[in-house]
Amino acid sequence: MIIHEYQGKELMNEVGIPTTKGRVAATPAEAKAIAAEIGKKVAVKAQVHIGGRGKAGGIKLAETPEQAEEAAKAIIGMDIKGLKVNKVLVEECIEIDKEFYLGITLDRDAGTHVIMFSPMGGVDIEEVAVTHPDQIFKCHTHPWLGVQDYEIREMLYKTGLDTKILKQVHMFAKKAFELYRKWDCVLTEINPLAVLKDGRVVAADAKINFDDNATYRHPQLEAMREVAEEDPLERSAKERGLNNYVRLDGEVGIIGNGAGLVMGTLDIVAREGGKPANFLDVGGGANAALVANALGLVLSDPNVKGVLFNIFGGITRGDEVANGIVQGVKQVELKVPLVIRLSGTNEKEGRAILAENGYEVAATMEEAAKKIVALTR
Amino acid sequence: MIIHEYQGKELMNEVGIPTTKGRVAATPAEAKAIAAEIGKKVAVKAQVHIGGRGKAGGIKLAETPEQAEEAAKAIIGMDIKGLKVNKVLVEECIEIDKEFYLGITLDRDAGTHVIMFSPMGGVDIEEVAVTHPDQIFKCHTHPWLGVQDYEIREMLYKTGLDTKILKQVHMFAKKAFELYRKWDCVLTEINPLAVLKDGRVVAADAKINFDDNATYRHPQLEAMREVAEEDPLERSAKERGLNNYVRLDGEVGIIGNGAGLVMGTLDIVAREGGKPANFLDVGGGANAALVANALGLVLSDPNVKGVLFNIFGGITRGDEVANGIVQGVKQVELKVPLVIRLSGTNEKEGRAILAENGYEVAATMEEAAKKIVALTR
Amino acid sequence: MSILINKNSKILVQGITGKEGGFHTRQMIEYGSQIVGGCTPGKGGTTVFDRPVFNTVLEGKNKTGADTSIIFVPAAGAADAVLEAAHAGIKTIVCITEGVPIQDMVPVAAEVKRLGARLIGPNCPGLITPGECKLGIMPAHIFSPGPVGFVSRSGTLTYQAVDELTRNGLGQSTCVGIGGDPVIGTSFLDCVEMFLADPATKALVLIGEIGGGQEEEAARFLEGKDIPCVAMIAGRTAPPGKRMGHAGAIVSGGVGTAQGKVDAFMKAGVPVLDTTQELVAELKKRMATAKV
Amino acid sequence: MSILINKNSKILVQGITGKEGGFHTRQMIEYGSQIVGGCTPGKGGTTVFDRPVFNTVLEGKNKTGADTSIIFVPAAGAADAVLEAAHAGIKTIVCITEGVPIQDMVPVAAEVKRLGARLIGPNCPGLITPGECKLGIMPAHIFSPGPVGFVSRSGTLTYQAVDELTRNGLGQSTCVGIGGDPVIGTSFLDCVEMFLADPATKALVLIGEIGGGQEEEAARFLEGKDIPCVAMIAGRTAPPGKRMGHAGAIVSGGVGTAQGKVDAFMKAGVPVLDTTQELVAELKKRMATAKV
Repeated sequence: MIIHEYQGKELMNEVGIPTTKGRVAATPAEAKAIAAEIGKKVAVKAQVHIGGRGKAGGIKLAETPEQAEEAAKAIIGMDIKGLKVNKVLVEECIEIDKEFYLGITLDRDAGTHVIMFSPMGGVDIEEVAVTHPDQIFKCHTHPWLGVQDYEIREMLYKTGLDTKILKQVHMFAKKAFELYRKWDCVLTEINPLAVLKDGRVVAADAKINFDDNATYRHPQLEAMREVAEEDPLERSAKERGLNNYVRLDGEVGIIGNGAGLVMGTLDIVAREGGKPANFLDVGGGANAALVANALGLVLSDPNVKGVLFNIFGGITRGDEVANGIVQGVKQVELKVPLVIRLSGTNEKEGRAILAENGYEVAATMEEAAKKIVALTR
Repeated sequence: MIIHEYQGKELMNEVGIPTTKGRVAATPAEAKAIAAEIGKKVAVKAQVHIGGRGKAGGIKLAETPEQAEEAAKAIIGMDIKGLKVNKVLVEECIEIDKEFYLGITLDRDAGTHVIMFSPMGGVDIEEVAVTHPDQIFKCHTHPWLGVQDYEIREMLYKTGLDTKILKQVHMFAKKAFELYRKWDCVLTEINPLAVLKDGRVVAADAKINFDDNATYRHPQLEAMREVAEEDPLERSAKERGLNNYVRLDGEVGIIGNGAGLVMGTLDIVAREGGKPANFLDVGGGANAALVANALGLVLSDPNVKGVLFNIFGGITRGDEVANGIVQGVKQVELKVPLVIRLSGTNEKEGRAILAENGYEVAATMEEAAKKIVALTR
Repeated sequence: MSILINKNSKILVQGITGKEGGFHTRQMIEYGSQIVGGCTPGKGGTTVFDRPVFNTVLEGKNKTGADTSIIFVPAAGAADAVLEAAHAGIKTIVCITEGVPIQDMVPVAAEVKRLGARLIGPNCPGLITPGECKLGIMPAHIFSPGPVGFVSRSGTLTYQAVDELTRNGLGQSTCVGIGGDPVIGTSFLDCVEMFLADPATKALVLIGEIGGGQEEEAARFLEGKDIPCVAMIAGRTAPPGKRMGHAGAIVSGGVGTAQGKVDAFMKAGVPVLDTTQELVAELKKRMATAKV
Repeated sequence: MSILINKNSKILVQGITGKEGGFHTRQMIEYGSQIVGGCTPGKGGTTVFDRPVFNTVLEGKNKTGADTSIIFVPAAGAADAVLEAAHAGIKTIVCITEGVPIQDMVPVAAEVKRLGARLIGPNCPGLITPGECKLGIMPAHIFSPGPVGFVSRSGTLTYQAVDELTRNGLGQSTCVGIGGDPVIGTSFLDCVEMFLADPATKALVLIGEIGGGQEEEAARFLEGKDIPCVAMIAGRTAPPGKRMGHAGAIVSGGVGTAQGKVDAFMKAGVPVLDTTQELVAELKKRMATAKV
């Protein structure tokens, strides 16, 4: 789960991380009022779950409350890479002296969380990682004890930066890790961590992602979820209990069980010349109702010209899947071709149910992929 | 640092541990109001930092708000083992079906915290530990990871109690440990953990002690410190920055540096036939001001008939101690004999200062002990 | 021979009284796996399929001599179940459960390693030594005994490939599904090392996925080794993750892309195939050349 | 010979730029201890008494080859300093700092043990191998080289007893003040075992205190050993703790009283004396009988 910059900054303030001063506005009038309250030049920033908003015109500066109102009017309702902007963050315009980067995420190869710092922060940080890898400093946190002060120091003193600044950065790193742990994050990122001309150090941006497997421990997160601007199909997927749906831009609907198998299916459909419309993993042990839901979801995508079911059952049982398909088709009007591949646990029972209902089952995954690509071309 | 039962119950409620319903009252009128609010038979319990309040008449039952008022009138102001009662806890009178014991403290030999549970809780738990050691179940918590659910289960399923009850006890143990960790406790104790006739399980008492070395992390604790009922000399010690003072009931004032040396001094004074008036360790690196404070404190005890200084300097420097003694004597009227033993770091300098000011220094600890016992007999 | 499990493995099922636990216990027993008991707190003293149920793993281990366990408990309790097994002295622990929070697994995976136990998973299909012992949720009928060691990060893609192997007459020594979660107990490299030390394993199939660097690690280890080996990488056409900020890209330092993995395998002389059909055909060819 | 430290120990001082750290660094240098540098975050690149100061222990260790450290940092940072030293590969770590929160030390003491490092303290005076190396805050002039191994939980009572030993012509191999805190890195037993393995140590003095069971543990170990040994227990007349609830009494199971410790030592043939004078007199007698 992801949240907006303004929500991330609220969580940061809660653990004591100073951020740029500001508040969120849903209307131009609110933006004006906040700008008046701040009482100086402000930045009006689109709150949208996608990068590159600056280049898309989603950030505007305003000298006066009236200008802030105008800016908000221009940004709210704007379409940025297919997402509609519903809110803007109005915050003090800052004069940046230096831009650092601070990020925390899991290092899967190390099996623990890693804090990363760079004195060369800002928009081009990924490029810095490639061109100046020696300017990315890492601190692998203790797997049992969590981050220790000495670990942060060992990272920071390698930068050669001034001690006074480092003591401040240390505090940011420690508190950001506290936030990361407390909220079961998979990402906590401050870029830029800005040293201002007036000497303050603040989080000028805030990007926080949560571990979807752990949101049950944080019921407060539900209130922070802003469904209005999510992709309607992805939202619909969640409502149907399908947590592993990603919309893509092709025309072959794909449903399978297991991330690997679904990825493999995407790969083979692509190789045969088709373009997948989505990634949808119904997971292990899917029952008929969920399978029916999955079918309904994929068919509700207007781009879909055909659906490929690829099931190889382990926990998932063939008969449940077959029943789900039959059920799902009954609930919608099936206007596109359906190709089914079904193997594994209770394969015979599943095939029998499908045969009874007049569906054919492809012998292999390759055959199924070829068939659906031919049918949707 | 210790807190009262009512404060302990507040902290327990905060982490979700259910306790007997009730509130604290400082006046009989308040007690009456609380009893009326509870609306049934109540218990009025003295809030005092000492055990055995029940036997001393510090707990009374009351059928009506008027009786509760009467009971509070009797208890507030009462003297229990030398401590004055200032507040009472008025709480619902509970009908107990079973009494368990739950306690968490450090097991210094194991080097980690231990959760202890007994199905034979109640006032005689220490006797149970001696007569039925097999009825004390222990769970040594993981030194790095903190207590794990399986550790609690391994402890609880040994009791043979009913699973439904154990699941509730599990919750108490887990939350009590959360409280213990969160507040840097050295003791969290629920005795009895009461199974009521109406089926509820509640903490019917709450005893919480904090690690004095960690109170700096918990500024909220300061507000919970009730100095009014502490021993006035012990309170005065804290105000003077002397954290290792314990008042005893003899007449030989003892000041030394290092817990071991002070204990050794107590031992030898006792062996020579004297009775120590206090234990006072000025700690490592005491400066002159602190030593002067220590002398002032010990002399302010009306029982003290003489003072023995026993200093063997490591961090503590002899000249600082000597200056402190000289300074301390200037600040008070010295009416009792003073025996000084001074060795270790800057011993020569210290002895010179004392000689200049007309004090004699005993050659050995044994000689010093003999001298002060003779002078105070 | 085989790795990790065989017909002598004595298995406890953690969560044996649950729906999935019960279903797969029956299937494992039918396969011939030596299930010696199960654990469910509060159900101690009962039996499931004539096997005793215990309240704790420690009790179960002490009373049955189990050395292996398989975990079907819900996600919120899975990390605790893993640690319980490791502390009780279980040596091989398979965690089937999916959806375990990352922050639960980070300390637990490290602690299990410290205790010298072997964790497979979580979020994995388990492992199987065909003809001897099934410790997982895979459909048994697609497996057959033979010389191919098999490691995979994906459950269902494993079935797909194993099915293909068996149809082509290539049996398996042991098949391990190491799981697709970001933090898992046993890596590709761990399995490859064990397979190379196993006399019964004469060829290898590796099924990887995009993300992380364990395929690369295993590939580097395989440089210069002369065992017939083929690989597949799922997710070559998957869109780059939309939501990982810069940190994901920086932490990996460019490692984890499909192309990077393909390059690493190619460098080690391990061909990377597009489909399971091609994978098995290539392996067959290589095994014939190597005369195994 | 000696235990833990000698003239070759290469020492880093953690907190060298502080008041106490600086004072005792000078004293250690004057004694002849090989202080190779110090650490204070932010003071890297400066020097103290001509020794280089580093920002981190890791850097200090890498640049000086230090194998030993002594910690003078304030209580709030002491546990972190211990862990920093252990993770940097320092083998013997002395933590002088008093007032370290218990919950900081529980995980750190366990982790240091796991890493194979030796922690002495916290809240201790340190240790000294007379004539070779002083790694602590004890007044050096009371010590003298010789055959007596010395372990104590109390700082100042140690000085008292050592002073007595030296005045009576009994020098010391190594004197260790293990510290009085509830959680410490090195126990009585650890030291006794090391002393028994040290050819230069021919007699033992043990200074205990009430509370905990480590004196009893050491006493049990000494049963049947024939090294001349005497003990003292401070706190025999101390009032029982007012504030520990029932838990303190239950957890100890009756262990930790002065009488219990005396009984344990007596059972092992180790006399427990009342004063340091009597202690040294008795040791002298026993050493004469044993002809050491």
